[in-house]
This record gives sequence, structure tokens and C-alpha cells, in this order.
Amino acid sequence: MKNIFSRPKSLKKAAFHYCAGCGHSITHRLIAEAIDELGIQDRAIGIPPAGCAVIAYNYFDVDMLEAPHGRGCAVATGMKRVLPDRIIFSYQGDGDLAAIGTAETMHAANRGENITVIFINNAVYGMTGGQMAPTTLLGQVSTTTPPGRSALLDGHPIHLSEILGQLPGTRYIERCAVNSPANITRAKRAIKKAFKCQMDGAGFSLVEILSQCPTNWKMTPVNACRWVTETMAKEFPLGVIKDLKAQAPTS
Amino acid sequence: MKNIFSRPKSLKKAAFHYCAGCGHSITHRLIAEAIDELGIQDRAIGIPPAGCAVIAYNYFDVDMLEAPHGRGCAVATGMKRVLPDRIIFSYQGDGDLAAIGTAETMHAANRGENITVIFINNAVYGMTGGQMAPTTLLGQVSTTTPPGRSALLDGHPIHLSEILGQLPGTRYIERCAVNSPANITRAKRAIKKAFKCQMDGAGFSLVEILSQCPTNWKMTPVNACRWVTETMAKEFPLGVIKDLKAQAPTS
Amino acid sequence: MIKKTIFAGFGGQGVLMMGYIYAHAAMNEGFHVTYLPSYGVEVRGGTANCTVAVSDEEIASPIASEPDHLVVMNKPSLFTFQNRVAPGGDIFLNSSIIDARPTRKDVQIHAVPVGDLAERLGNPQVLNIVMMGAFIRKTGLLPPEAFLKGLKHILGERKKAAMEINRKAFAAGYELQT
Amino acid sequence: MIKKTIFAGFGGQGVLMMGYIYAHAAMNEGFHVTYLPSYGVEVRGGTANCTVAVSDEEIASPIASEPDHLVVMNKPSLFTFQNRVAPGGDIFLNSSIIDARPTRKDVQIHAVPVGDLAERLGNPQVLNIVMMGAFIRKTGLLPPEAFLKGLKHILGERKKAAMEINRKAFAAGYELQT
Amino acid sequence: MQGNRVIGEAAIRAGCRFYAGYPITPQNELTEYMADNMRRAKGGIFIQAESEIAAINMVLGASAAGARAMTSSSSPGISLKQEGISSLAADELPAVIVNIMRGGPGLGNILPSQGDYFQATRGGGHGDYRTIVLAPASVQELADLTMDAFELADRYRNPVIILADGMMGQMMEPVEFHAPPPRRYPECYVLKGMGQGKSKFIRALILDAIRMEEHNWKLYRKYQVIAQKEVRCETFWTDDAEILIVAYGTAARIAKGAIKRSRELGLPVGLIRPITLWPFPTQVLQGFAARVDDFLVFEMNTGQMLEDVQLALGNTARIQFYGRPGGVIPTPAELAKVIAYQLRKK
Amino acid sequence: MQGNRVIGEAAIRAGCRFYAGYPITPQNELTEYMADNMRRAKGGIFIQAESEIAAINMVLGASAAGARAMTSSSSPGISLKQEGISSLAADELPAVIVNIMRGGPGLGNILPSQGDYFQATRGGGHGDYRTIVLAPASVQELADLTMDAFELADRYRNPVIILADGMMGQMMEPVEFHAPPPRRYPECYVLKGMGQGKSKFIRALILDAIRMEEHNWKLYRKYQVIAQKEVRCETFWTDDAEILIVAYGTAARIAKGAIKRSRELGLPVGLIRPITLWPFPTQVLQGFAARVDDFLVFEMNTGQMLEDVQLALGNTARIQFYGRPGGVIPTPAELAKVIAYQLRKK
Amino acid sequence: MKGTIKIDGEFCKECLLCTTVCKNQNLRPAAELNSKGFHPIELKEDADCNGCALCAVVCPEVAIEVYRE
Amino acid sequence: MKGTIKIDGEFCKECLLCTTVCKNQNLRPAAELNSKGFHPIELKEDADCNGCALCAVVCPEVAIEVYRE
Ligand SMILES: Cc1ncc(C[n+]2csc(CCOP(=O)(O)OP(=O)(O)O)c2C)c(N)n1
Ligand SMILES: Cc1ncc(C[n+]2csc(CCOP(=O)(O)OP(=O)(O)O)c2C)c(N)n1
Ligand code: SF4
Ligand code: SF4
Ligand code: SF4
Ligand code: SF4
Ligand code: SF4
Ligand code: SF4
Ligand SMILES: [Mg+2]
Ligand SMILES: [Mg+2]
Repeated sequence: MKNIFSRPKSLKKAAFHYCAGCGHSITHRLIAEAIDELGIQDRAIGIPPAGCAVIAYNYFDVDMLEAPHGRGCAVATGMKRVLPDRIIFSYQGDGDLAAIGTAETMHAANRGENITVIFINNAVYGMTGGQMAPTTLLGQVSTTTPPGRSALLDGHPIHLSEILGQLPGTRYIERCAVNSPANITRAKRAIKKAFKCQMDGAGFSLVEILSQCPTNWKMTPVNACRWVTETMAKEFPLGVIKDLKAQAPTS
Repeated sequence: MKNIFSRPKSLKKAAFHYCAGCGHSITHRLIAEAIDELGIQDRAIGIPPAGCAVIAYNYFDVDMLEAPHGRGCAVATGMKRVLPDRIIFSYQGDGDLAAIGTAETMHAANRGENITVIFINNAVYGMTGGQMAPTTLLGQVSTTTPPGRSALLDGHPIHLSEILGQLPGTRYIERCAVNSPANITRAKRAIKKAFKCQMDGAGFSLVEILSQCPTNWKMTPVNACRWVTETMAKEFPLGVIKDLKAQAPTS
Repeated sequence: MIKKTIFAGFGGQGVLMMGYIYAHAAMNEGFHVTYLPSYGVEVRGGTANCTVAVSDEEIASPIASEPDHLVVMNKPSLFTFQNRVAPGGDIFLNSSIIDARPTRKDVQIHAVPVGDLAERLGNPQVLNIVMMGAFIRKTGLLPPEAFLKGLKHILGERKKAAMEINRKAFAAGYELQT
Repeated sequence: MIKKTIFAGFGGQGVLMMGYIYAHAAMNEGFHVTYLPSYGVEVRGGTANCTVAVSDEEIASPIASEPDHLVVMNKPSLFTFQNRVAPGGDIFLNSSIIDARPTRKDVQIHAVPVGDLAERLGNPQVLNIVMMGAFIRKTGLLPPEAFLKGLKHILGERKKAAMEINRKAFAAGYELQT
Repeated sequence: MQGNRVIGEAAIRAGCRFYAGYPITPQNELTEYMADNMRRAKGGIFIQAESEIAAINMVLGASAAGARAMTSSSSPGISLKQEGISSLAADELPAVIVNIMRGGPGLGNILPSQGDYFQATRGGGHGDYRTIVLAPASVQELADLTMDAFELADRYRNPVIILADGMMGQMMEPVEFHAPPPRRYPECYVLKGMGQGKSKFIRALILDAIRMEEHNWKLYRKYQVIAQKEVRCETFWTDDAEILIVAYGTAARIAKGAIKRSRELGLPVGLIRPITLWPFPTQVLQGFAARVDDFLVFEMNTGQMLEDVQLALGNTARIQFYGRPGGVIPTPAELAKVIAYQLRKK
Repeated sequence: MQGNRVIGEAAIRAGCRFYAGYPITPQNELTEYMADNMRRAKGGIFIQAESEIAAINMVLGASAAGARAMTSSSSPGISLKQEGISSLAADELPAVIVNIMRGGPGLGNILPSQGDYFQATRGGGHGDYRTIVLAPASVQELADLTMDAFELADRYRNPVIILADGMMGQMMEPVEFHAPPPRRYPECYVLKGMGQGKSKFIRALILDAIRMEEHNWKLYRKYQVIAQKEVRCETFWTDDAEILIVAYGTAARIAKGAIKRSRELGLPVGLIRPITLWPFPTQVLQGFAARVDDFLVFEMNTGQMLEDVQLALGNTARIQFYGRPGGVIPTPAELAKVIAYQLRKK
Repeated sequence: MKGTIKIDGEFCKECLLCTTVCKNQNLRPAAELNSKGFHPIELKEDADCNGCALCAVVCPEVAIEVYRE
Repeated sequence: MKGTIKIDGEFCKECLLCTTVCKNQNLRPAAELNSKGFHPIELKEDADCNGCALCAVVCPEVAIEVYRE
């Protein structure tokens, strides 16, 4: 029998520190698979965030540069401008990307920096212990919204992907999930497409991943995966948000 | 004969330091008129920006608190939460609001803070001497885009009002201009409406003002006013961007 | 008198809770107490530990470079901490899943099959309370009632049912002969 | 030898340009030169000024607390700076719009109707160059050719036509008897 | 009660009515405590800000509006607040800023460290300003100093920093809360709309050099008064000491342990524990220097307060340094060895 | 050429290939010069960032990617960069950061000031780190030190700060640009994709206390080497001086003028001008203290470098201070009076 | 003349916005300069002002007061 | 059996995602604990694996390799 599924080359053989069932782990593998399949391990450079994925450099077998919390897109901008033929991806959580990093993200996207962002939306600050994230759902309990997120006091969940999609500088944006084999397969395709977009010099690409955080959601992994589809994806619908090449060439 | 037009009470009798023909001056008067007409001079508190309007406290006869560059919406948030029955407005330039202050603006809007923002879009950093602003038009020459703004290198003009309009937390957003009597009258109405919105406790309101900067545009005031209509308003169309009360009560 | 104890184990084993209840109970008894949990990235799916110091005078350092007692709920924790224990100290270990034993001769080893005992009680979650039963008995640091009072206080009024099974768990550990 | 000059006036009067050309010309002549413009909020629709120091040795401070020369193009600037001028110094003033005169007796006053002269030349913009003509003549700090060379250099090749009118303006000031 | 939570409770009891913060380890329990308890406090406001910068600027707005206001963070987040802290100082607005330090520079780690001493005491922000810096060394002191911090901030209209570390923040100890005095903060400094009076403004921008200079010297004089009046310092077993340890916060606790051990061996060692890091207890140190020749500065960093000790003592005493940066928590035993070594060397 | 532009030109000639900045007076001409000239420089990149924070982080990315990289700002903007500077130091990445200081704290004003000395020399950011700080006092030196800054940043893989003020930035003086040596920066520190080799990473996060401590001491040892090797200092008319002024940057220029005047009156006064503020020329000062009893520290602030002078001299000399904060530019005549007064007092 | 205006010449910065909006072309810069160096706007002698206030509405300097019968 | 899988028990964290996606219910936690304290997943003795790889696709720990004929 021949091997039809094994650890991708760009993923070091190291055990993840993530909790059981965590979406970060799955997404890591998908990125590594995409890198392998596109043959860009030699020239990919990753930028991990402050967040649960802060030590992602222990897992990816590509060059990596840590960014201060929220500044992934600015760091990636600096790198990519200097190394235009490398494939630069920043990997950021929802707190990192859509709270403290709002300005850096918006403006890198607006400049149309030719980089790829993997945006892990787990509706919570994972690493710091389950505080409200910009993407936390209304009514969702977190350690800083003990009675549940209130629209009045805490604001609404932010849909940053849709907002970025409005900027002329962005090229390709899709929202995926990693809670089922079908969604995982789609997410992999999206990540690959985003890298391809960058390889073609087409501009800013971003893949948002709805990512289960069983620990802070206080659910079993299986229930967390169910919650992604049944609750989270209601607020954050899956699908392509922007794909300029698929559009008529208006600009 | 009776006086039908004179200096509003909330505007101190002091000569503006602004350049001849500057839109800041006109907007100041409109804000003061609105304050007078709504009878809120006693309880309005203004927050001037870093920008040409940094010493706006010399002109407005209301309490004022200076904000560090870009942080007007955060400062206003702090004030308003403590003093919910005061009328808090922040006054911010395009650099202040849409570059360095992007995150603070977006998140205050998203939280639906019950504040009013007067957003002076003059497509340039006025105070610091004419550098590119986030709203600078493509091709527009500035001291940091000597060959004109390039979409590729510098990104596109950002339409922050439209973006803010997408957030459920915002209530009323309109784009006006102060380059002609008709536009000025409309701008005044919008500012009043924004304050009213706050007085009603309805949530975040913002009035964007396309504001001539003859000095940095290197035009006469008269030509600058013409340019607002003929060029700038093409990129930034005037009109109501969001008015929740006018919409069907969907949310 | 100052006694320092390190509690260590997997994230899900209620390790921090053991130390927390113990600290609370000691505080109620009028002792000076410090409780120092581990925190941060290492709790993500990894191990957790906490240090409790109980003393009748002000405590200089909440850190236990040489703990008097060590309570380990899994094997990695045993390896991490066993050599730190002060000579003459005690090591309590969860013998249900730790097959190894420390090689040191200058400490007392208390092998407590807390997993088995808890499963016998029909509730694998209370293995930490079983361990505390054994711990309180062997160390004699607190009267058992003091511990149970602390436990009750932390569980709160609403968890009366939980208190029942916890009390049983404590008793199972307390009465165990090792 | 060190000579410090303050140039001051309205924003639109080319005040900074006067100092800039002068500084450039002096630099080309091999002098140590510092040029320090005012900047910032005060230029918004307000007044502008700059300080030029020219010396045959290293310049300690580019600031002129006691300038040797003062060139003022409007009344507010006269009031601001007149008392600072060193005894024995020179004050050049734009007499087309400044009706006041300094009361000091220990300085030379040069009233230059630069507005009128420039308008006579058909170009009100060059009033600053007219003033520089008078300034260079009276102070004798630089040969007139040196100034014109500096001017040409700054205008650049593309502005040949502008050079012509500027040359005339300079001459008008230079030849003026005050 | 756990250190971080104690700070929150003490703040609420001290009348803190506004808290804005952004999560960061090892101070999260404080933010979470405020999230849970501020809304229950009469008129209390809690905001999870979008960033540390937003948080400090919200505090600026709230403080100007008359509320006792607080923010908290840990090292990298405190760096981001520097412009805001400088602005608060320039505006003469009271505020309490808690820094639960962690290992640095950069992201560093989340372990206890004292690497931000320079930043806190020398003003990490720009311009001539100072912040009062309080360094608690027990959970009880976290409570007491937090309450005092609000008082001091009001009295001097200046930001006050509570500088502790992950150990203090995480640690649980018994604590009692004293009743703080009622707030007395002059209305005239508060912006709440001009009402029937005259309008006023608060600003840090002073374009005129002479007036800016006056403002700088005014602040300077205020800092001189603080330096005169507000120095706090604990001494421990100093009477017959031949060597004095100078340490604060967690390091001071460890030092006490080491001193007890050393004293058991008959070694004559004592402790000077600055409670205010700025103003620094310069005169206390100088007083001891008349009698004691040897000082051992002990910090959980590579030597920062060391400079303040050198400034205080000049060449009048021998100053040694022992430091463990990066989140290592030295043990009393370890420090006792250092003490013994230093005494042998004499 | 104007000071700000000279920095830009010198940077380009030194091989700076990446500049990111955000407008702020009084350094705008530098940003504008880069906007105009970087794109002409082979491979040069200019980005007007959306904020100072974005700018310093772009520099971080560009530096890691192997480019000589620079950012510039003025006081409030530099405060915002502190987390980034701390991260660069932690990552051991070279970068040049220009601070054209203005009056502070807060928005302050845009006039020349030296109020950010503490921030620059003590690390305004968190954690145990140091930046090399260069203080030019002429436009020529702006050129020379800018070039040196890139060399030093590379050699020590550390951020270097050029600390000047609005006067330096605005002033025009003749200048000559020297040809800088070709860059030698080891490839092994550059991230550019693993190619056929092994993957590597750059990070500031070191979760383990012992390894973080090792990193801290490694940095510390590097700083010790810098302190040994890189001190720069000018002395002026010190031979027979009975009082020595210590001043840097613009203040040092003014001091020279004052010394010339004083010397004309026969007053024996000289100048020590630190060119590196960190490392501070401690030993130079100590050398003079053997012979000279009186030092006058002169700064355009309320007294910051003063502490370094006190640290250097301890009680071995009388140290006086004269300062003008807030954007006031003192005159040589004024300082000469202070000198005369101090000498009379002797 | 149904209306008239009063101009505070010291406030005027000669931006000329008022002159362009006055339908009756009532306004022009004065010959003299004000203390800021501008030729302040003045009402022409033959002005036919209807008090429409357009000039005042556009005036950035709030230099114009309008009166109507 | 058209396929089979190999599980690296030391990597498994017993999240049970694989067990829920395997259509043939081939997977279950082992009785023993691995060194991390989890019951690692194992292929049941009577497993009927078609090598569909769904289990591997969802496995967060990349603990599963799949083989097919
Ligand atoms: C400047 C700064 N502020 C705060 C932190 C603390 N911090 C680390 S990760 C994080 C957020 C984590 O949430 P998210 O970005 O959603 O990532 P996740 O862990 O959920 O994947 C925070 C606030 C920091 N490291 N630096
Ligand atoms: C932190 C910080 N960065 C930069 C500046 C400098 N600065 C002052 S105003 C300004 C921008 C002005 O532009 P804009 O906001 O568009 O206002 P305008 O002057 O055009 O009305 C800048 C960059 C500052 N004061 N503080
Ligand atoms: S806390 Fe949540 S996001 Fe972080 S590793 Fe655990 S499951 Fe994943
Ligand atoms: S620079 Fe522009 S925005 Fe600023 S005052 Fe002048 S005209 Fe107005
Ligand atoms: S009020 Fe109307 S008519 Fe009269 S001057 Fe003004 S614009 Fe002209
Ligand atoms: S609009 Fe006002 S400022 Fe402009 S020219 Fe007319 S009167 Fe003067
Ligand atoms: S490969 Fe398919 S059939 Fe085989 S064990 Fe995995 S999920 Fe089940
Ligand atoms: S999916 Fe992977 S980690 Fe989860 S239970 Fe199955 S084998 Fe174990
Ligand atoms: Mg998250
Ligand atoms: Mg603008």
C-alpha cells in the first residue's frame, strides 16, 4: 500500500503545544501543505503573531520572523518590499489582527502590499486566557464579558474581512473553517490560492479561518467544531469575500 | 435694519491662525452655530486633534481637551463614558483620524460610542506641511509623493466614512463640503443633526467635511473651492452615507 | 514554621485547584499563606503547577526552591520536580498513572492511586480531592475539617451536590493506608 | 568676522527665500554659513522669519540674539525684532507698507520702498529681490555677482526668464539711493 | 486574594470609576477582575480597549472628565503607553498605571522581572517629566499602595505608576482593605462643560518657548516637592548591619528571606527597601552610608536601580550588584551565599 | 544643505535601502527628502507609514530581510516607537532611528529641546537593553554620524539612535560627504527564505527563564563591549580650564560660543562634548576630575545628562547645572554670564 | 438697498471667497492693507446689497455681519 | 480492507475529531495513556478502513498517516 497522507515537509516533526482539537494546529498543517505543493519552502518567510501561535517557528520549517503584537502586516510590508520575490505570509489571531493591529492591517491592505495574511478567527483571545476578541459573538461569555458580550457596552463582532474587501488594494479574501474534512479541504485550497495570488504579484490576499478554541469556549473539541458551523458561521458566513481576478476587469 | 448674521456665541472673538480660505475656519463657525442653536454650549466638550486645528481651544468657547495625535476617539470615549449627558465631539483631520488613528476610530465607532466626530478631509497633512494623507487622491502631488500618489506604491485614497458606515455601531454618517454657500448650509445641517443624534443617545455620528487647503494644494482659495467640487468630490461623493433612523428598523 | 508545597500535573487534573483550596483553608486558619500558580503559554495543553507556602510568620519568598512537600499527578512533573524536594520531605504521587518512583532515599514517598479511587467513586474528576485527603492526613498541616471548610467555601452555596462527592473523595484519600 | 541677519515678514513675501539665496551665495564664497528658518504652526497664514549667520570661522550658534542686520518686510516684524539689533547695526525696512520707524538712534535705518519698486517693474512678486539688492549694497557682505550667481543656481536652468526679471529687481534695489 | 485581583479591589474601594485595559499576561486577572466588578461599582466603567494606546487615551479622557481612572498592562504594553503617559504628565492629569512587569526586552517572556525600572523612573516617554513610582512587595502592600496611588495622583495631578511583577500579580496572600479617605479633587481642574461659568481647556501643546519653559519649570518644582515629601522606604534589620542590601518589590522579599538565613549564621546584613522608586530614598541611603561601607544592590535585571544607588552614594561606599534578569527568580539561599561571599571579601 | 536633508543624503550614501516614516515637525524635511530620493537610489524603498508604530515595525521587517533600514521622528513619535525599539534590541537587529527632538512632555511644541535624553539613553522601552546614542552638533556631523550609525548598528546588531533637535534639523551649513566603507553584514543573520539550507528564525520571545537570562547577559556583555570601545567625545579649550562645561548637540555649540566670549575676558573655561550619549564618556570626565574641580552641565532641559555626569564624578567635583527647557534656545552671551558667575563664586 | 453688511477689516485675509459669491458683485479688496498685510474687503460705494448673507456664509474669518430690513 | 492508517500515539491528544469523522467507526481511544496523559487513538481490531483519509485530514496533531492500495 502506498502512503497517501503524511506530515508535510514544511512542518517540523514536533508536537504542537496547542490544546487538543485546536484549529491552529490544523491550519498550520494546511499552510505547510500549501507551501509544499507550490514548491516555495525555500523562499517562504512566515511572520507569527503574539497569540497562541507565537512559537509557530517551532513548527514551520521555513524562515520566520516574530512580530510584536498586532504588527504582522507592518513587519511583512518591510520584508516584502526588501525581498519582492520571496513569499511572505503573516499569521495573526483576531486580537492581533483586528484589535491592536487594526491600523497596520487596514493600511497594508490599502497599499495593496503583495503579502498573504492567514487570519485565525477564534472569537477569543486564546493565549491570554479567553478575553473578548473583536470577533467575539454577541452574548458570548468571555473572561472580560462575564455576562456575555453586549452590543451596547462592548460593541459588535467586527467583520474585518468584509471591510478589507472594500479596499481597492486587496485582491483575494476568503473566509473558511477547519472544523470538518470538507471545510478543511476548502481552507487548504484558499490558502494555496492566496499564496498563488502573491506569487503572481497580484496584491494583498487574506484567508480568514474560523478556528475552534475548545479551551476558552469551554467545549469538547467535537462540540467546538459543531459550534463553528452552527453558531459562529452564522455571524461570519463562509465563502469568497473578494476575488478580483474572478471579477470583470473594472480597474 | 436688523442683524441677521453675526459671529456665533460659542465662537470666541479671536482671529483664526488658519490660512486664507481654509475650510477649518468655516467648519469651526458651523460647529459653533450648531452648538448655539441646540443650546448646548454649557455642556459641549470638544476634543481638538494634532493637526492645523490643534489650537482650536483658542476659538471655541466651550470646554476642550487636547488629544494626542490620532487618539481623539479614544479620549472622547473616556470622557463620554464618564459624562454621559455631556455632548462630546472630537474634531480630527484625515491624517489624525484615518492614518494614525485608524484603530481608535474604527473601534469607537464599532462600540457605538455616543459621540460625534467632525472629520476634516483636506486630502493632505496640513499642519506638517503638505505630506500625503490617507485621503490624498491618486496622482495628487504632495511633499511625500512628489511624482503624485501612486496606487501601487502608496495605496488608494481611503474612504473611511463608508467603512465606518458598515459597522453596526454607527448611527449617522454624512459627507459634506464647505466650498460654497449651498454646501456650507448643508454641512451645518449635518453637524446639527450629528449633535442631535448624540443628544438623543442614538450612537456614533460622524460628519466628514471636504475642506479646502489652499496652502498645500498650492491654489488660490477660490480655485481650491472649485477643486473640491470638480475633483475631490468625484472621489469622495457628497451625501448621507448612513442614517439609521431613516432606514427601516431592521436592527 | 514554614512549609512549602508544589502541586504539579496535567492541565485538566485540577492541580491549581488543589493548591488553591489548601491555601484558602490555611489562610482561614490564620496562617500566613502565599499561593503562586504557574501561568502563560505553558498551560496550553501542557502541564500546570502551583506553589503554596504556609507559615506562622511573614513569608519571604513564595517560591519553593526546596519544597517540603511535592504532589505530582503525572510522570513529567515527577521528573521535573523530584530532585528539588528538601531532604526529609514528602513526595505524593498519583500511582494510578505514574509507574516510576524517585530514586532518592532521603524523602518519603506516598504512592496514592487517586485515579483508581476516584473511578471507584464514579467520578474521575475528583482525583485531586482524593489526593488532598491523603496529603492532609500525612502532612498534618491542617485539620481535615479546616480543609473541608475551605473547599465548601470555594465551591460556594450553589454546588451542594458537588460538595457531597468531594467530601467522599476527601475521605477516601484521608483514610487510605499507604 | 561674524555677521548675523534676521529676515522677517509675511508668509507670502519670499522672506525665507531671501535668506536662503543669501546663505547659498555666501557659502559659495567660502564662508561658514548657517541658515535657520522659522517653522511650524506660526507659518500658517502668519509671519515667517529666518536667521543667516556668515562667518570666516566655525559658527557657535546659528541663533541671532543680537543680529547685526535686520530686514523686515512688514510692520509686526519690525516691532518684534527692532530692539534686538546690535548697537551700530542696520535695519532694512519695506517702506512701501511700513509707515512706522524705529525710535532707536544707535542703528542705521534703510527705508526701501520695495513694493513700489517691484510694482514699477511690473512684478510685485520680486519685492524680496529688490530688498536684497539694497541689502547687498549697503552691507557690502558679498559682491553683487556672488549673490546673483547664488540666485541663478537656486532658480535653476529652467527658469531663465525668471532670472531676467530678478536681475532687474536686484539692480533696482542695488542702485537705489536711500 | 490574588495580587492582580487585590489591585482591582483596592482601586474600586479607592473610588476608581474608570478602567480601560488590554489583555496581557501576567496581569490578566486584574483586567478580568475589573470587567467583572467595575460595572457593579456605582457608576463604574470598564472598557476592554482595542489596544494599550487606546486604553491610556481613554484614561486621559476619563481623568480630565473628573473620574479616578486606571489602566494596567505589562512591559511591552507599557512601552506603547509612553506617549500617553507623557501627555498625562504634561496635562497634569491624575491617573494610575499598573505595570506587572515581565521578562524583556521585546516579547521576552511572561515571568517575573524588574527590567522596566529605567522606563518607569526616568520617564520612558519624551520630555521633562516624572511619574511617581510605587513598588509593593506584598499582596497587602498591593492593596495599600494602590489606594495611595490614587491619592498621590490627585494631590500632585500626575500619573502614578505601580511597578510590580508577575510574582506579585499572581501571588495569593491574605489581605485587609483599609477605608480610603473621601476624594478631594478640585472641581476647577475638571472638564465637564462650561455650564454657567467660563470655558476652559486642558492641553499639552504650548507653542511659545517661554511659556513652555515656564510650564517645564513648574512641573520641575512640583517634582522637587514630591521628592521632598513623598519618599517611602522600609528598613529591615539594619541596626548593626555591616552590609546593606538595597532591593525592591519581589527582590526585596527574597532579600528578607536571605537576611533571615544569614542572620542565623550571625552575618550582619540588613535591607533598605525603597517603596517609592521615584522619588528614590536617596537621603536614607546617604544616612546609612555614614556608618555602613558596603551596599549590595539586588535586582531581577542586569542593573538599573543600581544607578540610583550610585547616584545617592557616589564614592562614599562600596556598591556591589547581584542581578538575575529574564524571569529567573533567585532564591533566598542563593542570595544568602552572595551575602556571605561579600562579607568574607571585606 | 539643511540638517534634516543631510541626514537623508548621508543615509542613502551609507547604503540605506529602506526608509519608513510618519510626518512630524521638526523632522519633516528628512521624510520628504527620502520620499524624493529613495526611489532614485538603486533599490531604495520609501514608505510613508500610517503611524510611527507601523514605521518602526516596517523597519524591523526590512532589517531582518537584510536591508540597511532607517526611520525618523520627533519626541512624541519616538515615544510610540518604544516597543519596536525594544524588540529590535531583543532581536539583535540593526536599525537607525533619528529623533529630532522638540519641546515636551506631551505635544509640547516644535522648538529645539533636549528633553528626550533619558528616554534615549535609558531605553524608553521595556526590559534590559541599550541603544547607542549619537549626538551631532553640526550639520557636517549629522552627515558623518549618520553614516557611522549604520556601521555601528551593523557591527553590534543593535538599534542606534541619532539624537538631535529642531535646530540641527532645520539649520543649513556647508557639508561634505565621505565615502562610507562597503557594507559587511553577515548573511547568517539575514532572513531571506531558507533556500537550500536550514530554516531559521528571529524572535524576541524566550519563554524559558534560564535561556532568557542567558540572552539578557549576552546583550549585557555586548553593551559592555560597546561601552569599552565606542565612546566618543570632543574636548575644547580644556588645557588650562578651571571650569568645564559638559554639553552635547546644540547646547554644545552654544557653549563653544560662550567659551570664546569668556576666553576673551580671560576666563579659564573649556568644554567636554559627549558625542556618544550612550555609552557616556565617563572615563574622560573622570580623567579631568583629577585636575578640575568645577563642572557645569548645560542642557536644553531641566537636567538629564546631569545624572550621567554625577554618576561619572560622584563626589569628586562640584557639579552645577544650567538648563533651559521647553524650546528656549539660550544664547552664548547668557551662558557666558553663568560661567562668569560660577567662576566668581569659586 | 434692502440690506447691508459690516466687515471687520482686521479679520479679513483677502481670500476673495465673498467676492465670488456675491451675485451683485458688491465687494472688492480695499486699497490699503490691514495690519496682517491683506487688502481687506470693502463694500463698493455703489453696492446693491440685498442682505442675502452669502458672503457671510462663505467667509472663513467670520469677518462679515449682515443686516436686513 | 482497501486502506489503513498509522497513528503516532505520542502525538495524539485524544480530541476525538477523527473518531467522529470516520464513517466506518474504525477508531477509538486506547486503554493506556501516552506520556502526555492522553488515551491515544487506535484502530479497532475489526476496523474496515477504506483509506479515505478523513481522519488524517481533521487530525490537529498530524498523528495519522494513511495508506491505500
Ligand atoms: C503589546 C502587547 N500587548 C498585549 C500582548 C499580550 N497578548 C499576547 S497574545 C494576545 C492576544 C491573543 O489573541 P489573538 O490575537 O486572538 O490570538 P489567539 O491566541 O486567539 O490565537 C495578547 C493580547 C502582547 N504580547 N503585546
Ligand atoms: C504622535 C505624533 N505623530 C505625529 C505628529 C505630527 N503631526 C501633527 S499634525 C499631523 C497631521 C496633520 O494632518 P491632518 O490630521 O490631516 O490634519 P490637518 O492639519 O490636515 O488638518 C501630524 C502628522 C504628532 N503631533 N504626534
Ligand atoms: S487556547 Fe484556544 S486557540 Fe489557544 S491553543 Fe488552546 S484551543 Fe488553541
Ligand atoms: S495648511 Fe491648509 S488646512 Fe492648514 S490652515 Fe492652511 S489652508 Fe488650512
Ligand atoms: S449680503 Fe449678499 S448681496 Fe450683500 S454683499 Fe453679501 S453677498 Fe452681496
Ligand atoms: S470671505 Fe472674509 S476673509 Fe475672505 S475676502 Fe471676504 S471678508 Fe475677507
Ligand atoms: S482513513 Fe477513513 S476509513 Fe480509514 S480510519 Fe481514517 S477515516 Fe476511517
Ligand atoms: S484527531 Fe488526531 S489527535 Fe485527535 S484523537 Fe484523533 S488521532 Fe488523536
Ligand atoms: Mg483569537
Ligand atoms: Mg488633513
